Amino acid sequence: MAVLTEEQSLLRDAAKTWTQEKSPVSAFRKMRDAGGPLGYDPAAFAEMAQMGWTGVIIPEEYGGSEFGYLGLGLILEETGRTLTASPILASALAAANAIVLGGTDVQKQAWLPKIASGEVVGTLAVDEGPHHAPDKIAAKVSGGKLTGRKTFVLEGMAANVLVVSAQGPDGPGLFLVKADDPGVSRQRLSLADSRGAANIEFKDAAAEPLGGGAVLIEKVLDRARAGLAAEMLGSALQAFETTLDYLKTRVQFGQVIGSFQALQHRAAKMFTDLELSRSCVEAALSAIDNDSPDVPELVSLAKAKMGDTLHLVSNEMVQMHGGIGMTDAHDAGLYLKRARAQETAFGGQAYHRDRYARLQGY
Amino acid sequence: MAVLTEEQSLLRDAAKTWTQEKSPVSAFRKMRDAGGPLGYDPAAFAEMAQMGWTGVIIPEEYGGSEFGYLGLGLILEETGRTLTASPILASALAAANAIVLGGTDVQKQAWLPKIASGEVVGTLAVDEGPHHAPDKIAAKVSGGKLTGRKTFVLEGMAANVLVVSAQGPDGPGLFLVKADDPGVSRQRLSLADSRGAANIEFKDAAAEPLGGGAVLIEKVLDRARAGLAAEMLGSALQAFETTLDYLKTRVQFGQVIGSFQALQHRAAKMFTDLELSRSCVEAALSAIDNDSPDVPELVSLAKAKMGDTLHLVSNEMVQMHGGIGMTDAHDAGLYLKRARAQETAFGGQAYHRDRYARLQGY
Amino acid sequence: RVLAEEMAAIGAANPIGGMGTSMFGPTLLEYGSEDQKRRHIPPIARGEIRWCQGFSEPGAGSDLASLQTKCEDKGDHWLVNGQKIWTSGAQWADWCFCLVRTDTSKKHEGISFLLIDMKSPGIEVRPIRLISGNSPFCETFFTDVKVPKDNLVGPLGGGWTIAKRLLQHERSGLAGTGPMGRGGLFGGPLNQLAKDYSGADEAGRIADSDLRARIATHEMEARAFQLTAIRSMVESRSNQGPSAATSIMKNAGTRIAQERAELTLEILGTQGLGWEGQGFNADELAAVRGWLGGKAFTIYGGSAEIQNNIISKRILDLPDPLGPSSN
Amino acid sequence: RVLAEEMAAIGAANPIGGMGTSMFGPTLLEYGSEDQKRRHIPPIARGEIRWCQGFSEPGAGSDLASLQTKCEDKGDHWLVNGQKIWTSGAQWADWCFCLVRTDTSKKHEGISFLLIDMKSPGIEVRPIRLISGNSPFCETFFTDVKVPKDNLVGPLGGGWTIAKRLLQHERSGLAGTGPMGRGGLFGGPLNQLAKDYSGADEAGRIADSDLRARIATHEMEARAFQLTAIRSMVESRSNQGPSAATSIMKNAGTRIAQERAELTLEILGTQGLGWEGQGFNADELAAVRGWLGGKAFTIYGGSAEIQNNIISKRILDLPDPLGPSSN
Repeated sequence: MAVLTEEQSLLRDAAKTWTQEKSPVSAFRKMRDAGGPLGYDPAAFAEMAQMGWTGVIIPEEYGGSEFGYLGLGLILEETGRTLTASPILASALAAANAIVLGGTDVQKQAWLPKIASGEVVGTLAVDEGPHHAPDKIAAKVSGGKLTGRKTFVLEGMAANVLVVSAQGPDGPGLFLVKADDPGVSRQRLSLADSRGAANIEFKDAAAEPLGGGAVLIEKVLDRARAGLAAEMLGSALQAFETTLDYLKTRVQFGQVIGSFQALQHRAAKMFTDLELSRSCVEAALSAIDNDSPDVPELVSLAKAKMGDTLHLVSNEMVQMHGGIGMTDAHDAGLYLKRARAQETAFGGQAYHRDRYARLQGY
Repeated sequence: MAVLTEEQSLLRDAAKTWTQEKSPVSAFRKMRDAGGPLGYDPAAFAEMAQMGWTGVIIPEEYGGSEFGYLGLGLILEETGRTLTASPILASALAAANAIVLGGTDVQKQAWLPKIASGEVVGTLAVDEGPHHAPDKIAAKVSGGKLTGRKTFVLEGMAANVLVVSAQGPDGPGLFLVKADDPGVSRQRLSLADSRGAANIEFKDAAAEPLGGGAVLIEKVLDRARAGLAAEMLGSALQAFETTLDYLKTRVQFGQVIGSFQALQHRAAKMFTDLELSRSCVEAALSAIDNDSPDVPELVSLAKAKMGDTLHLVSNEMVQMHGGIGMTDAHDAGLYLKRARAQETAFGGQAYHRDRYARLQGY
Repeated sequence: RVLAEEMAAIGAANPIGGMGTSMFGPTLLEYGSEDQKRRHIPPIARGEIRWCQGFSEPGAGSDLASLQTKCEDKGDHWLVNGQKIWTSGAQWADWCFCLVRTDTSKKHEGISFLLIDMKSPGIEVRPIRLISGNSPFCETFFTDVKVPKDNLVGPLGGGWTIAKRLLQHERSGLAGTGPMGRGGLFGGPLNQLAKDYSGADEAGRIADSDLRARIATHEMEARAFQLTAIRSMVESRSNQGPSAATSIMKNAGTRIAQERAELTLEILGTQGLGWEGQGFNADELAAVRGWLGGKAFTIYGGSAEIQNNIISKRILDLPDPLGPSSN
Repeated sequence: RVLAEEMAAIGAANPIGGMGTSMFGPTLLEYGSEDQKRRHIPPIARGEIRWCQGFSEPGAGSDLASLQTKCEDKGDHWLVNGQKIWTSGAQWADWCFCLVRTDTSKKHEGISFLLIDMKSPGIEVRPIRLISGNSPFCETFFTDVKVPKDNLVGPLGGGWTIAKRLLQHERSGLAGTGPMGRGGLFGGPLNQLAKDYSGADEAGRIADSDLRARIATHEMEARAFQLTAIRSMVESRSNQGPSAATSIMKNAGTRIAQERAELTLEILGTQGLGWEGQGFNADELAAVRGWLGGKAFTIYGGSAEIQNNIISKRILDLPDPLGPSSN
């Protein structure tokens, strides 16, 4: 992994310790089986907020630590490892970043401290159909009122404030909408990965514009994608390591199955893809921290490569575990279901391959 | 392989015996090293003609045996196995078929008996650039004179008669041009696979139309593609079997390398792809014999699937042979070089995937 | 070793299609005593009695012959202790045909074939919930279960042979079918689905050109598989003997079915991430469940790895690695 | 066994980059006698003397330690008989550093490291023509070649250790480079080449959308590799110790380079099928030769299979199969 500063190392160690001890996969399973409406454990989220994880990319003057995306990526990698469910990505990264980049000082004062403290959950609502297409926006704001429909909004049921893309008087842009506005109606989605999401209908809901127009939409999305890629890296690494452990202990035909060369070479391929993926994820996060001009292409690279790797590793996790991997009692199914949701959110591999090619001019 | 009639079995056995005894890979190598201008051995071709291989799809009244495409496929599979070079595909299949389907009785009388006897070599000239694009034709016939340029014409130096696609007075179609016409100038190409081909320039060359227009172009091409796919099947099978033999004899680390499971599973994959490919090739040839409406899609399926399989097998042949496979003295390089030429001719895998999708309406 | 792997294929074969249980009748006809046949065949023929198959164990999956369920000779009865897994429909079964260990000193020859009444005291059945949310299989626990002496099928220690024969029945039953049908949830070709969910360009092509190329590749692979199924059947019927093509059907068919399920999910986009309830239609939810359930295709019924071993050893004649003596 | 495989990597390493010979100097400095150093190091430093490496043999490729070239102690000289292969540039070399067998009763400890003057009587060199048409390597035959006793480097039977050390020098020399550069023949990105040879649509995209998707996949993979090379270097320089990323560089880099060569050929279409002469430009012909020559990337320098074994055993700590005792 990247060479870390001392602060980053401490942050990562803290995240690792907390997730392994307080939020192992069994905690996610428990939350799932309890079937709560939010798709995460609010008490656990409160602990995360207390540790400052919800303020990592928020400026200090608004209650954050302004620690950067590589720092937040370290946290997301660890939560991804244990499938820890929380609104960090939607709220503390995506919504917070939209307000940091596009908000007026009043808007920042109104929302950022509360997002940083975990008191408020925000989210980003951009898509209107089954496929990620942030430049196809039918939702419309006119006279300060938003009308339209957004699909698959992460943490859509939990959110108090929604950052919504819409056609405004000056073209497309992002708008702030309070979730308790009477013009907002939400349909809770029950997902295979047991996480929280909603389809949301807006009918003349009060909407405040953020500055930055269409450029802001892509900027915020790129930061969300990079954060998600970091989470995916953690999930893929854990899926791989759990599988590797199984290969070293499961005995068939008088040998541990990890001694079979065909499985060894498939493990080597996964390891290779994980190493290549890590480089992409870290490069994307660093580019964001450096406000480098190649953020878009590095983010699409990271999301696509990480998606391919997670796809492979999640399938191999089930296959290499054999029958036991097919049972709900085993973790393999949890990683598999989560993987497809992670791959799909904010654009799948095909979307980002196409975007990468477009950005390179072909 | 397909269930054969007794005549077909006899034909295949004869082809197998002759190629193995009279035209093994070493014969191809000798021809290559001699560096003759034609890219095949005329004496060997004369023997093939004598056995009737040049008349398999020509009606009996014009000196052929009218044995069908599945029959000709059996011969091409065997010549493909030993990389036997000959103008059978270009002349006895493609050019002959164009005249059979589109020629007047006078044209048939003039050319088919001589093609069937091997006295005349014909070929098909359709492409004008580096990529197969039979519907992009700039060559033009007006007042019975052809002007234009055709690239990568198989057996272009050996051919006595050229079947050329061009824009005629009634739209695109095929035309017969004699190779010794003063308006024809040929540039011999020296190819990696040591086979014969030419770029041909036409300047007011006398051209006789064949009937059938644009439909005939695709019909003739589909038959040529299917025949080429049969040849590719033979090449891929032999490349695989030669490799399999090596896996069973080469010892490293005290074991034959074929006992390493990672190599075993790669061999199993190749075998699987070969079986799937054979089904496609035989289905395409049978569909042609039955004049079935799904010829175009089955041909594109066969050419694409066979191309993918041959690509894999030819690469694995070199890789699994290790250092010795890199030497010119070994046959692996010959199969590898031939494979790419076979894949490319009459449309590569991407071309035929796209065509298959178009034929299916998507 | 190849035999061991073939047997492995049996152990897990039943969970998918229930082929194991439907092939039990012919096997009993061949190996059962007159008394066993008289008692069991008529209700099987009439479909009155449900059987389940007790082969696999937690420690004996692909390597079925390492099974440990103990069967002791107590003079007037057998005493069975152990645990079976992947017993399909054990929660509804009346009888179970079981592989049990009657001799711990020999691996294959220590296995016997036993019929057990599921109403016997000491049997506990726990359904296994799968990742798809279904529970078609059970764990079955045997604690001091008494079984009448004449419920042994064939000779003592002859269970492996019988199970192997059952596999052959199963193979012939499977020929030409394969899991293709089970993989496809939206019945039609994927291309129409793709146009419905991600649109078409002005020329009528799927708008996402990357997806289009992969759909074409997949549809062509599926067509190649169908053509091979036909060829294999025709060749087997003719006098050419068993077709080599048959050996690839399981792996190729299951791979293609799984690819299809993955492509379907990708086409559905976020509509392919639902579990239940609002916001998803029945076909979309079925696609997700089918995708998950279909991950079993390459595990049960002889895993993809075992199938590759069989192809490389039996068809390609590649040698075993030097190692422990083969079974 | 892993050691054996690492050594295998050496045996074949030199044919590609000539790294073996350039790493000979440091190795001789470490293991050579004072006399050997005095004699050989100055001309090496001045670049006056060309060395070739005699490691691989026809029967000893990946399994280098099975080499058979016999070296007998004849009292006042060594007598060498045998055959080496892949001796790079042997036709121009003045000296050869060789692994020879001085004891047939031990595998690794029976190997010694010997310096041989290529002008000695009994040496015959035959260039090996490769599939690319080039002949950078030779077969070298030794028939009753007399070698002075003091040309032995290090102790008798210590050749394996020295060769292993040479590998380490080589590794450090290779770090961060890799074969990427050698794979690319048309210097720029593939996308411009594709537009040149197969056209662009009105939006400026490569017209062949299937090819475009595969080019994007490839360019992204190559970018991931470059980022990994940088990361690996940064990590190795910092105090984190050797980076795990280093272990994947050879396989990933060579795979990507070969993919690039194949894509280049596909882009060139029929212009990518030429061997020489008219009708093809120099870049097109170089692409074909480079494609063929590049097939060696995954064979020499530790084959892709050996690299996978090393990753799975050393990095992932997966066990050897039960089998013959490891080396």
